[in-house]
Amino acid sequence: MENLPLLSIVIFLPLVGALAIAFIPRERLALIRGAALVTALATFVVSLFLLLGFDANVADFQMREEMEWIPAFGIEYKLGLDGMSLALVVLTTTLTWIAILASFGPIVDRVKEYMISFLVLEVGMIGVFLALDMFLFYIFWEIVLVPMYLIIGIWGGSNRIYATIKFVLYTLVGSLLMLVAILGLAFNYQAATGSWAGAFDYETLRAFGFDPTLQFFAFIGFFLTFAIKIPMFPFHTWLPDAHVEAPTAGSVILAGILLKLGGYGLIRFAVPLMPDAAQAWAPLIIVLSLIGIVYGAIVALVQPDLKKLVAYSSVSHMGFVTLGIFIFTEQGLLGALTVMIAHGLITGGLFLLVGVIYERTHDRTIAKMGGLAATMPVYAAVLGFFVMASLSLPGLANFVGEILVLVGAFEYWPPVAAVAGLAMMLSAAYLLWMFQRVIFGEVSDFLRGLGHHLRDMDRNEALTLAPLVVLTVAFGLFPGLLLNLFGVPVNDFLASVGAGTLAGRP
Amino acid sequence: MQLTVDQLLVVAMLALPLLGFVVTGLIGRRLYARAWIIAVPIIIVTWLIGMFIVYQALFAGAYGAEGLRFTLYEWIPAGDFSISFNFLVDNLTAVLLIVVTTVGMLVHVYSIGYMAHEPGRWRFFAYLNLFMFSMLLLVLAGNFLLLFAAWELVGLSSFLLIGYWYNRRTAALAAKKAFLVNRVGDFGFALGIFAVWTTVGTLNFVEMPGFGPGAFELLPGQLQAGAIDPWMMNGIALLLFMGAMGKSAQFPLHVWLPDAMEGPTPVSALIHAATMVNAGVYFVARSSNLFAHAPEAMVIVAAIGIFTAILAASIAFTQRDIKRVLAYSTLSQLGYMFAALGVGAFTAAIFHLLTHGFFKGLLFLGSGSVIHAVQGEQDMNRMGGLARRIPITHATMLIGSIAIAGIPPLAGFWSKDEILAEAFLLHFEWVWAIGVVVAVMTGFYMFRLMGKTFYGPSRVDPAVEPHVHESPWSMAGPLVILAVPSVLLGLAIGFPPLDGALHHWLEPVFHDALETLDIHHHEFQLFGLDGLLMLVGATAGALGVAGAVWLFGLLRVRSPQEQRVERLTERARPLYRASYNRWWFDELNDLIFVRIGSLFARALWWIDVRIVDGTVNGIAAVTQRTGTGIRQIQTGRVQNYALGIAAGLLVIAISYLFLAR
Amino acid sequence: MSQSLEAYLVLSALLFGIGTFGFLARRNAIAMLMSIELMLNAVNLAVIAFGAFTPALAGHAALIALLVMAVAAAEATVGLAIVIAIYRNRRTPLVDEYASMRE
Amino acid sequence: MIVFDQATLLAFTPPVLVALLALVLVVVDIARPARDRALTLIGAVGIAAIMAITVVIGPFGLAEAQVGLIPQAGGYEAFGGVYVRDALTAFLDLLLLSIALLTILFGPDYLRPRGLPTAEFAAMLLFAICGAMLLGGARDLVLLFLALELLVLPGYLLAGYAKRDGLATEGAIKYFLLGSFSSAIFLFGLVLVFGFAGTTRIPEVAQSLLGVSELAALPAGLLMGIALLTTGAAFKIAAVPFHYWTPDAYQGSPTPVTGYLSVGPKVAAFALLLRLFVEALGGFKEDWTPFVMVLAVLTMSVGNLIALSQDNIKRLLAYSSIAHTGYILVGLAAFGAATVGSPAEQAGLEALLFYAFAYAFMNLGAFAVVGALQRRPGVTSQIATFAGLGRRAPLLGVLMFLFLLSLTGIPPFAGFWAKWYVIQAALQVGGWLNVLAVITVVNAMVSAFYYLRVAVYMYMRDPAEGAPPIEVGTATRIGLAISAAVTLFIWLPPLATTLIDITREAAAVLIAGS
Amino acid sequence: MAIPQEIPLLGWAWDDLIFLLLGGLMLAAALFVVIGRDIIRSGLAMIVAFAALAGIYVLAGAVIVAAAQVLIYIGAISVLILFAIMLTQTKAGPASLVFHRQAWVGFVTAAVLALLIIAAIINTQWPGREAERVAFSTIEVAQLLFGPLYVVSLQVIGVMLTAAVIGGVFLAKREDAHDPGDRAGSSLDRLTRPPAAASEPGGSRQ
Repeated sequence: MENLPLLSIVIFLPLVGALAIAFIPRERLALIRGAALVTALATFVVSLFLLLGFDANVADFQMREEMEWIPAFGIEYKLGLDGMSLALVVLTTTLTWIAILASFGPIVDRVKEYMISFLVLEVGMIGVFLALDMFLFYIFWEIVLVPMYLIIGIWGGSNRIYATIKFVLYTLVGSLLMLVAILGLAFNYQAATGSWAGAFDYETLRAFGFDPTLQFFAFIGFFLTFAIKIPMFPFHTWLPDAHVEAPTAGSVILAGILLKLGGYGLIRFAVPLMPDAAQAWAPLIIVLSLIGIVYGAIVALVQPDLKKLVAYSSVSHMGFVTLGIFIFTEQGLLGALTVMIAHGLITGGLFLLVGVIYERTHDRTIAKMGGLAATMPVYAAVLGFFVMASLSLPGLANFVGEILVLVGAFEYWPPVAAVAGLAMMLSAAYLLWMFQRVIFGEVSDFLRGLGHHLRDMDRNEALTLAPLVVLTVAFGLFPGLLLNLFGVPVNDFLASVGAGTLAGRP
Repeated sequence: MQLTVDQLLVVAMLALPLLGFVVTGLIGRRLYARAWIIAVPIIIVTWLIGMFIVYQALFAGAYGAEGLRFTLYEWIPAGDFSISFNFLVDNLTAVLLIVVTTVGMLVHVYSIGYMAHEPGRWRFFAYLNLFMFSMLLLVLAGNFLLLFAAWELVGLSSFLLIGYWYNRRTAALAAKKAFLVNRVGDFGFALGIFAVWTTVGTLNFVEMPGFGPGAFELLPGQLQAGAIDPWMMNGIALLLFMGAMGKSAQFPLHVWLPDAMEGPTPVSALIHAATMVNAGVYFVARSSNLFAHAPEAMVIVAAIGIFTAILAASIAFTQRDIKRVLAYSTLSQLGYMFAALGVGAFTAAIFHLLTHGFFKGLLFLGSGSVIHAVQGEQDMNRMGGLARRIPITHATMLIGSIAIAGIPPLAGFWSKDEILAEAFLLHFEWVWAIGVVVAVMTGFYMFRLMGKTFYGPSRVDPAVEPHVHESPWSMAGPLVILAVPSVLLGLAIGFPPLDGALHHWLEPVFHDALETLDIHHHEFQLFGLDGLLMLVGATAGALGVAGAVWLFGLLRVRSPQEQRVERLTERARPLYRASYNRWWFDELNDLIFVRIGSLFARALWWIDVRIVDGTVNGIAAVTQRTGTGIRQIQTGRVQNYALGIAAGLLVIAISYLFLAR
Repeated sequence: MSQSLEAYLVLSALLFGIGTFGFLARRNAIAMLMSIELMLNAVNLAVIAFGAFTPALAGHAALIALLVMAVAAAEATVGLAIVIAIYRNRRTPLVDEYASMRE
Repeated sequence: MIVFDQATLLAFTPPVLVALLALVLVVVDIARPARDRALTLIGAVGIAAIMAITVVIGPFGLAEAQVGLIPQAGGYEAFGGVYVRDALTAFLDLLLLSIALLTILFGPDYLRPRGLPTAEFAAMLLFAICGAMLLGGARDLVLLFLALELLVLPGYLLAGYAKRDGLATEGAIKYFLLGSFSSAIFLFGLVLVFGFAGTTRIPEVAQSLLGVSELAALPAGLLMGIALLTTGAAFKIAAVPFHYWTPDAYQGSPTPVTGYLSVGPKVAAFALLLRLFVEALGGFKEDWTPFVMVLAVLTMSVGNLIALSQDNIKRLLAYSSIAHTGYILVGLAAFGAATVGSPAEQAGLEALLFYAFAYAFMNLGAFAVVGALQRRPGVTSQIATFAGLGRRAPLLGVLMFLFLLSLTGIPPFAGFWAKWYVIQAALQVGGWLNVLAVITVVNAMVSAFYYLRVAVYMYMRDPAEGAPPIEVGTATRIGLAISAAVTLFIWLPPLATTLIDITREAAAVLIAGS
Repeated sequence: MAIPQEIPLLGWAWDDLIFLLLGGLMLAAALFVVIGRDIIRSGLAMIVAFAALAGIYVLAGAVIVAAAQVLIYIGAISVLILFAIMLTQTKAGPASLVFHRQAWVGFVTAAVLALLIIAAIINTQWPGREAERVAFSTIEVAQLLFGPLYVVSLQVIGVMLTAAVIGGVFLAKREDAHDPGDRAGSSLDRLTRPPAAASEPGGSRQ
């Protein structure tokens, strides 16, 4: 157990599964689905082992794996785990098996490719969270793109091609600039030390201290990438399209994990590597975050489509993440991390629920819904739960995160918290508006026309949602489970920007 | 963690309703008619525990002056921002527990009968249990954030219960409105909490075992030390008060409460009269130490309170829906309480909270019984002459009405009088003056309600008329039980005036705040200013009652004078319309938030699609078009190509020759 | 004049220019091929000129000129084969009519 | 007189063997007609054998990773320096032989159904490769030119190989005419340089121009010569605005030939650039670097922009290959812009070589899939023929997707590493090269659009009604396996590190020579 | 009769006169090649240009090259081109279409190019040159020819010509219409088989 390369296993186990599935004849749907689920579950179990072996009090990366890769340029295969990555990895493994399970019903065409795509996607996502070599990180980062491109493009809705190409191109814009930034940092390190050794090593670079001008430009590259991924106003417009067109499970992963990649990148890489630039850019980013929070929420108010509504709500929620990061306070960052996890669970749940109704009606137009409480009471209850969770009801995970961000923001400058706090009202407004239209009222004619097709949630669907409910409650009542994990990374982060000094605090 | 028996009981008091909610929620559907079988007994047990705690606190004095303080576990361990599940059970809490557990228990019992014909009643009981949990958490909470959490949770249960009849559009809208308006208040509340934390670094109300001093102990010190200026203190107070305004439906956040009457009547009684809406009052009282250091904020509290009182009373004048009248009456009475808080009469506010909780609960349950009797009709124009048909309901409601009208010696008299008197004595003469007017109005609209409902000829739908009957004992019983405190509570704990049991209980709680405000206890002087004020108060109430009786009748003593009403209405047409249309607040809200808001949102969406996304798509289109343009150079003809190459050669040659070095 | 390197080179440049012009202006594939031959001859002339006035280069220049001729022959072979092949398909030697592929 | 010393023999062995192999194929075809399968086999095995021999000969003067068996620092000088077999030559030879091998493997599937013989195809190809290999090691301007002609002449013929096809011959004549024109221009430039330097031997040219390069104003005749050479070379690598022939020739040619044309002559032309501009004219790099930079920007931008609106896959890949030329030129620009003697100088050349390597495999792979789709005569090269490929031939679809991703520059595929190397080199130089690096990535982003468009057809559109099944011949399979393996696994440490070491060694040779 | 060293009146050396005459002839012929309307005459004019150039070579002392010029260019290439002209001559295309429409642009370009080259040449101090032109020594040439560089070069030329011939023959040879069975023949067969008379393999236009 001690000597097993657990991190590599958790990264590449899905790949093994994907390869195995590649050799299953495509007609054997049950076998393919089973194999995919078993792989995802196995990965999940391995990630739980990570949890067991992890010590939140060790102020360093754990379970490290280091191997020379391309010594000529100091590129290494280097993995490591801290509390932040651990939480996100477990979130990833959890959501992946949920997403795969949720796909059993809806996906009937090209199941084999679908499952392979999902497992490859998982490889990329986990890899991003565990890589400690900039190069390795970049590679995993880009790997994520490809399966998602296929998932949206092949199994998506009617306008899927536009959406998927937009998604890929938009993401590429940023990530390629990030590549330039990474290489720029690496080269500057090499030029200063005269050796390539360690030029891509995250820990080495973090301790290096780059020239402020270089930081300023390199930060743009990193920031754009992550801002697009999160997504941050005004780089968010790919998100509604991608979400609307993606299949349910795709949306779950997209909202649940992919957006988190951006937040993770900012916390892990953008700020610690370029702290001076981060300080310099912070005011602008804070303003953008605030715009995103309010703007996303307001636009969500008038969305006619369930998925678009949730998508814009993501823009708003993720604004809290960027806000929490760039106010550089302990509470802000803890809040940002908690929001990331909570948003993964809650928005994942919301997308699953939208998927449930879409399965039955093949429609997501809010105006056509109504009175589901009567016909699908369990559904109504679960939707109510996630709506409440999303509007940050106390006792559920999101509340803790948003409150912490707001506390941090207030500490930074009260008006910032005031503006961000508007989301409290606005999120309630759009979510309840949606809830009221969909769940309350008389059963709509459209739904009545569906007759018995409109059955309540089945066992599979309940099974996919149950863990999310449990975790949302657990992290709401005992946020310490999460927050204690984040202690070390948060300290590192704050130390990198000069703990306690609040950048540009008015 | 070792908990003492009392602590354990406090926890149990929270855990039991929560358990009830979860169990009823999960298996309730399979309980069919006996959906209450878990929920109601649990609440009865909770009530018993509550009573024990109250006994321990108020009568046995087991918790001392500072109350029972303990911590369950650390809830949010975010560095310096460490929030625990901690509880504070002092006398104020205990007083609140009396009304919360008692009315709560009675409403639960009442609901067994009231909801007997509802197919989905298991949901109702589940929600009620959830509410009880949230409300108890609210009064027991030992820090701001936990209180805030409970604050939101009662909002949630209120949302669920108002929207209980989900297929009614009005109910659904009312539920949403209630939640949203509350969120507006909570927005300020939350900011206030952050401000508290930022200034003193703790959110505990008071010093908790194992933790440092609490906010109420630190804030005055900070102020005196000059770490925060008075301006900021006022700001914090007002932000926190914003939360109270939302929850207690004070102007301009009062709009949700009347709509909330869409919920089942027991809900109106419990949540929207007796308990939840009092949370704001409770919270301000709890924060008396903070408010005392923010005198300007207190004036605003008083002003908003008394303004809400008269505004709501004016609307209650003309409403036809029996529950709406009661709802506006609730608003009005809450306004009294805030006025009291604002002037510094904390005890009076809590006193009124207590008495109001009982008699308003009684009135609501009574109205429920009326509605039950007339098969769901709520329009008073379609009632009348019900006094003989439903005697128990009538009798108890009459008691409630007298109580609220402020006729001695019933409960309402003592508490209301104390508020008015204190306002006058603390030199808030304007508050007193308006308060007296409101007292007149209160008597009037309550007896208008009585008259229209119970007296005179029957206007009940002929189809329903034969089926009018008294409610079952599960409903009538609670009415009778509630009538007792409505009559006696004032005498029991508020007599002698300013020196009753309640005053002794609460003295330690408000001691510091009163010190700060330089308010000192004085003996009640019957034959002095105090007596005079009391007389004015009682007279005012009686005047109102008399006016209403003159117009709308009373028992068989006097029959309603419909023409006179007509005439009066005609004479004050504009006022009548303003009152009847609730001063058009709903329309105003609709205009600002729904119409203009949605227009704004649509405009933003347009910007998002056309401009933000349009830029993205535009860049793509321009790129593509550039490509298509450049493509034209590839003509397919060799000579063109050759010419291009030669031209390129020329450019290169010229550059080399003339530009190099 | 004939004793000056520049004279030969200028002559060569003029020939090269004429060849270029022919290549740019003619439509007939074979005419273009001929233009290229002229250009190659211009090159040869330049080579010989350099050889004639630089003793160290003399031998090389002659051989280079010979090699260029051989290359020109090979090029002509290939070119004519292609011209014949396309003529068979298109029935015209005019290259500006070969524009099936464009943009 | 001539001394055939050991160095000369060893140095010349690979190109001579290639020419012999070509002749063998022709002779075998005459003796035993129409044995296409056998010819393919002989050709492939022969090339593989030559590759092995090349590896054995080396020289790879690597300290840590000795690949060649006969080490010879500085390389084998043949005939006193006419031709040299150094690390660069060896690297290029192996790359060119790989290209030849893959092309020969991909040929039959396309040629046989169209009644086109394998023998001439293979022979032409091998002659051209022989020329390319000679070009890679040429240390003499005369040999350089002759080798260049030996490279391009069979290329013209191959372009028109489907002689009954109007498009093929049209492409061929365009290619031929413009190619000859540019050859003449190039030759004139060469002669001017020759006249000025007074020698044809590249090291001597560099030597004799050394003093000139330090003058304040350069002699006009020499500059004119360089201008003509720049134009000629730019044409050969198909840099914008000298690229016009590329799309038409690529589209018209038989698909395997297109594949070859897109990599073989390009790699060889870059070898020419290295030998000529880096070795011979390295002293003038300040003068030619601005042109390289401008050409690089123009080339990648125009190539990508036009590719955006192409509906013909071969044309699309043609424009894409133009764009890739632009990326490769960034490496040369990095060399040019770097201060003399700085490590960035070498990094630029390494990047160039690495890119060429990666590009060759992925691009050939892509063309192989296009060719496989066109096995049945009459299948057009419209992108629409890719519709539903993911369903019709899943494996082929996956491979094409892989090549497309690699061409886009998505990690961990070969194309990504190539771009990384180039950008890295550019950033090492800094200054204007930073701008160039950013332009490069912006272009890579633009290119994603059209590569993904193909993928959209493959996976997100349904196949046309009654689309026939796709069969892939054994040779093609082997070829695809090789190119896919390199594209996919280039990052594996033994492969990647060896490759990087070899490119470093090759670049070091050039730096030492310049 | 002794020819005067210099041309009377003009004071030019004879060489100069011949150089001018030959150069003028060559340029004129070349110009005719590129502007002549009749392509056959253009071909003939090209022979004249080549011949004049051969004369210039002689003048420059490169007799061997001149001989080769006559043999290769006039003897082989020109004849080849003339044959090709014959083969591809259709019902003479409209004379006005000898040049395409952008010919004048081509003219300007070519003229500027030539002027640039001339300017460059004149402004250059060519190193290592003698005032007198030197005679090409045949022996030296022969020695060089067997030197290392040209041995390789000749072999390359050999390979190149082989390739050109093999490929050229394949391409230029007329084949039967589409018939996969056609492949049955070997390269040699294809070289020797008489061209099919009737059917013309039309290009498969896409």
